[in-house]
Amino acid sequence: MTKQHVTASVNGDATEFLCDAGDTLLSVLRDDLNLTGAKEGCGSGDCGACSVTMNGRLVCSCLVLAVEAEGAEITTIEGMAEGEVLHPLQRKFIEHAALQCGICTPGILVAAKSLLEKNPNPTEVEVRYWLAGNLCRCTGYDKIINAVMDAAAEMRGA
Amino acid sequence: MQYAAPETATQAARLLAESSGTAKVLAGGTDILVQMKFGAGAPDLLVDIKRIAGMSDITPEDGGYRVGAAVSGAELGEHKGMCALWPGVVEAFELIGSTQVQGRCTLAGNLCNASPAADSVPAMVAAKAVARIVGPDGERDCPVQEIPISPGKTSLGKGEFVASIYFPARPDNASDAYLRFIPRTEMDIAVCAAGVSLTLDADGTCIDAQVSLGAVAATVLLVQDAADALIGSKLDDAALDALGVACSAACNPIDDKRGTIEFRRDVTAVLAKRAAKTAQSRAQIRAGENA
Amino acid sequence: MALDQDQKRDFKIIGTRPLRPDGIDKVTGRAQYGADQSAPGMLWAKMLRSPHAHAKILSIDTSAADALPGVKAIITAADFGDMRKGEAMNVRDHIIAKDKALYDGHGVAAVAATSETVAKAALKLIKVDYEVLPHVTEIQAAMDPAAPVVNAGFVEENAPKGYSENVISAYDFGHGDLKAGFAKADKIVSRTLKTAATHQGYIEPHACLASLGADGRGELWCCTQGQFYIRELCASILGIEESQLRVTASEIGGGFGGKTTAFIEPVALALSRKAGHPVKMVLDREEVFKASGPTVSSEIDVKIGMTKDGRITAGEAELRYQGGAFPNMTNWLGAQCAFAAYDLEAVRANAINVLTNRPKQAAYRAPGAPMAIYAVEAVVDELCIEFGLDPLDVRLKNAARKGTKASYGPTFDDIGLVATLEAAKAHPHYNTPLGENQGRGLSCGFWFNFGGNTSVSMNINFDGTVSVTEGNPDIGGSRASISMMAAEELGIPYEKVRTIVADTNSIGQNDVTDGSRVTFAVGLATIKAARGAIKEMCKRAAQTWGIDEDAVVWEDGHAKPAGPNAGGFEPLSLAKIARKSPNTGGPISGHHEVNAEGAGVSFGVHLVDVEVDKETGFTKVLRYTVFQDAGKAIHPDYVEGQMQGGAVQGIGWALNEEYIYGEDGKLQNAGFLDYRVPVASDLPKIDTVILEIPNPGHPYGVRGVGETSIVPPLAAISNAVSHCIGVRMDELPMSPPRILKAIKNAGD
Amino acid sequence: MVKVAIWGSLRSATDGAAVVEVEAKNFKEVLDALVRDYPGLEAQIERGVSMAIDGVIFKESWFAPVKPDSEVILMPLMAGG
Repeated sequence: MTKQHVTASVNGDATEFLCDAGDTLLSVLRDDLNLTGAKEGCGSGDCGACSVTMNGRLVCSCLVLAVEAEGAEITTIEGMAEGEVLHPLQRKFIEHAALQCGICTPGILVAAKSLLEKNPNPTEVEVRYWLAGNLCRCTGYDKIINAVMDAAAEMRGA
Repeated sequence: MQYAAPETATQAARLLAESSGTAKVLAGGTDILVQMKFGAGAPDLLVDIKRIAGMSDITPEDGGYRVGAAVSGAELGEHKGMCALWPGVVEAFELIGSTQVQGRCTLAGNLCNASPAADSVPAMVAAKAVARIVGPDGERDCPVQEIPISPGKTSLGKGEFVASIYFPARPDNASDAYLRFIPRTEMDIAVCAAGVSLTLDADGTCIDAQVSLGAVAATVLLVQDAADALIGSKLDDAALDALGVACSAACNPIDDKRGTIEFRRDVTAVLAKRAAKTAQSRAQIRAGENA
Repeated sequence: MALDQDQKRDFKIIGTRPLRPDGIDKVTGRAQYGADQSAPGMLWAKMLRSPHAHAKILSIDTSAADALPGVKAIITAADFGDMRKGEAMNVRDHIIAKDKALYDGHGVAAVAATSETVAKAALKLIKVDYEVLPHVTEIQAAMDPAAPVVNAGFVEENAPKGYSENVISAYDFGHGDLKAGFAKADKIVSRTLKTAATHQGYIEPHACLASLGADGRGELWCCTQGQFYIRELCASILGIEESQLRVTASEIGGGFGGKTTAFIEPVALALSRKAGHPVKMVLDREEVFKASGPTVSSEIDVKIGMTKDGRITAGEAELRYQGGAFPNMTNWLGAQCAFAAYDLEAVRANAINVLTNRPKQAAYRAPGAPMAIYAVEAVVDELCIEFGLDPLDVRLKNAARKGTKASYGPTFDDIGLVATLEAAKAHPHYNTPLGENQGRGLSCGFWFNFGGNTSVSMNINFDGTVSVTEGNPDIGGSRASISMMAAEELGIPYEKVRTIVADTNSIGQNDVTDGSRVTFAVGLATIKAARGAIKEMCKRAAQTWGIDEDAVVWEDGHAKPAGPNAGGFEPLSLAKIARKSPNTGGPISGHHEVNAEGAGVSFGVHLVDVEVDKETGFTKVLRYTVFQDAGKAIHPDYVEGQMQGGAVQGIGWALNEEYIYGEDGKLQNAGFLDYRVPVASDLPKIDTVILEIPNPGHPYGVRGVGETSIVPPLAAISNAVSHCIGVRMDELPMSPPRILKAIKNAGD
Repeated sequence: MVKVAIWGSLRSATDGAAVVEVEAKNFKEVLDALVRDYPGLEAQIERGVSMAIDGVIFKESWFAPVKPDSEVILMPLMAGG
């Protein structure tokens, strides 16, 4: 089996890796680049735990082949905080107790950040629909929605 | 599995044609990667068409739009022209999967996956959309409706792939709508679905209509009796009832884990009626805006 | 010991909402879950699974797979030795099929290879010769005397006669004269209600990293609700000594009862031992659905008699639960819970346990209770409608309270049901008018809550901070709650305490994180450990001052002379005592070991408004309020979180979640696409009202809160839908085809 | 003597009695006495039983005290999720 060579930007860093043609971006992130923040909850695009952005678009990294990342800009949960300064969404998730087990949290944060970049002032309903592809089994979503709304308000300077 | 990312459509067609094993086209990958993991396994060759010029473009053409085979749901939803001209197609496409899936899924992929429950296909069929197919022998155009022939199977020949889908121009007082039924609010496969595209005359009478149904037969149905029920009417209750009866009669559904035959027959009629009303109201608004 | 003699009611930290200690790790992706660790030289394990629901395994040929480059070990059931009958043997036999495959997805062989790809390729090379047997996946079919026998040898001496060998036991509870009770009723309603099997649906699939040497020494990293129980199971199944196997619980990505037992760990350890390498094993989602531990499906006959003024005169239920191919305790727990919310003179509930060709059920949040209480609460609701009575008034009239002889036997001490019902009645939600096509429903809920074996140790560090070591995985913020209780008792700031979850060799034995026991039992042990440390610190202060130990008291984090007679010494803070501890006798610590009893039961009431689209059968949940007795809410955010999360799991159970088996005995919906858990856009806000009726068995009054919240949604939503459409729904989930059919049938 | 309540499906071992009296001062002595006086209960006691004593459920604590006037209820082994 011949490995494919891929060059991509991951969280702003130029990154090279070798992969099999059938490897998913998720498996390369986790097993080769040691970025284990993205989780495999389903492997079929139904749970959102592996959410990352690719060239600015929110995607499930389990539904992207690693070879497709050639030349792409990938951002993961590990790229969200700046050094020791948390992103407002991260801070609000802790403040609002928007996580219990936390396994869905990285994916939800990546998805929520993507929403607020596109729509800084979403309604609660818009947040719920945007995040419909991110399953959380612990919280009933209530505190997650509160945290996203509060972070959005803070980021707008409201 | 071999992976190839050719830069021209001709190369892609040649790779597909010359492959001795199973060869598949990769656009958004939202179906094929799931099949690779949980279904049939990996094909021998995967041809990624996203590096071919034009595949991610939405181009005005003769008053309509040509949508490249790699345009994602998110991109189409951000296109003001398509949203104004074919809102039913855009809403059908945007119903597929999550926000994450929208970042990747494509109309061409939804079409060529040939699922009877594909959301965008009934809307495209009602829109009389035409697929441009590239193959080893060059290009050809084919009505979208003729591409899926049975669950998982298409009419595409060896080496052929859909490169773009054309949505034609339409009069100002015309519009479309798509509705599907799912048990949750998101993330499900359609249990049944209806797309309605119609054109009104100046006094609001329906003069042209297409009604398509999804997930109630092996392929998407285009129901002439249902269209006839609308044509000549102002979508009064009698016309809508006739539409519902025609849709239920046209269904040939199955019982499965997602729904029953009876449920699909009944709810398809409900959806068709609701979609027709939405299409009518959109056409009226659009006519008003363009007047 | 049930009554804590030193109850504390005046709190500084308890009841506040500090930030959780694992917050930053979990929002940055740094937290390490089951699949997130790797080891040098690590192999990947995959399992070959039966495609048949029931089949004799005639032979397994692994030679071609063995020959595949990169394959390092292959095991089958033959690699495990003989063992004593009991739960560990059942766990093993559920993981890997012995003589026959008992369900679709039953493990048959496992491979460890240098990559996941090679391991998967090897599975395809293993040849299994099956003789397919007739299968049975549904309760009625399995009970039929002519049914194929799923798994022989489990019939108990009290099993009901006249059925197949799949009917293995009966457990009945109750008291009073049913006949006399029903004779007093103005109306009796009898009904059979059904619920589908559901799955806990934790987002993290089972995962572990195992390393076991030929000398029987091993390390296991895994996502589990109980590292000690995993150690016990693995040691027993592999024939190694518990002391030699260190099990470390990873961060856990949800459990809800489903991670209280083993599904992969013994296999990974066996492969590691055979291959001589560490082995990582991670299930995919399809395997999780097919081969972990969903809950039971049920059929429940309920008969309730009521007078026209709303007094329940008698209640009777027969519960038939199937929980797969092995025995379970869910059935009797269900029978005990069915009527727990009511003060009844005559009551009986009998649980029948039925084996089927499905995976072995595991606990799921208040196991057995949701379906039993659903059935009872639906029939009570029907009687309320019959007599035109307010459903909350009827429940208040019949509510269990202090002194009630519970339907499962004991007499209740202080319980919060009446207060919870009264809170619901006074809430604006109950009094808001409904719109067209809308219905309102309510239900009571109950769970016992458990205590159990618990061990906590606490170090007073030289710098004046405190380290707490406990042994229960933190499944919903418990490290925060435990730190809060330690800080409260010691009188120091919350930030000065750090609580960690230790591996099996670093702390005494702890039961599984189950039965909503952690905040209660670990909290209790933490408080007692702190009291031990305080006693020592008072002693050090007394020695420092040269006064009697009895003359020192502990207040606000300081040792103080007990009174003017003790002497005029400056109080010594915890930090000062700690700093001088090398001079005063060495390190100071506290610890407590207990098999904690006295867990207080918890009642809840849920109120829900729904809207049904009568043309499609689609149900939208419009408004939802949870009322629950928490005893004392340590960290209210996480109490609310338990109430909200349980409610939403119950909503899923009521409306859409179900295991669907085909005629071929295969699971049809082994993925999140068609096993439909609620998504964010399906739901309204879940409002919460916490009641605090202290548990007399805990120093701060804590009751477990994790489980009760999944119990009421089933009936609350069923009742709401039934009111809305004017037809009694009697089967869950109330998927749109079922609702539409009920509407149509009523119209015909 | 202590009165011990026996659940329904076990009463075949107690000649139908819902309550039996045994001489015992704690959880373990209750079980020992039950096995001695009603051998038909042994199979279930081996599988596991818990006991509610004066309203408090004891899962397995042998030395939980039982008074002559205690309310004692035999229960199947209790565990949760």
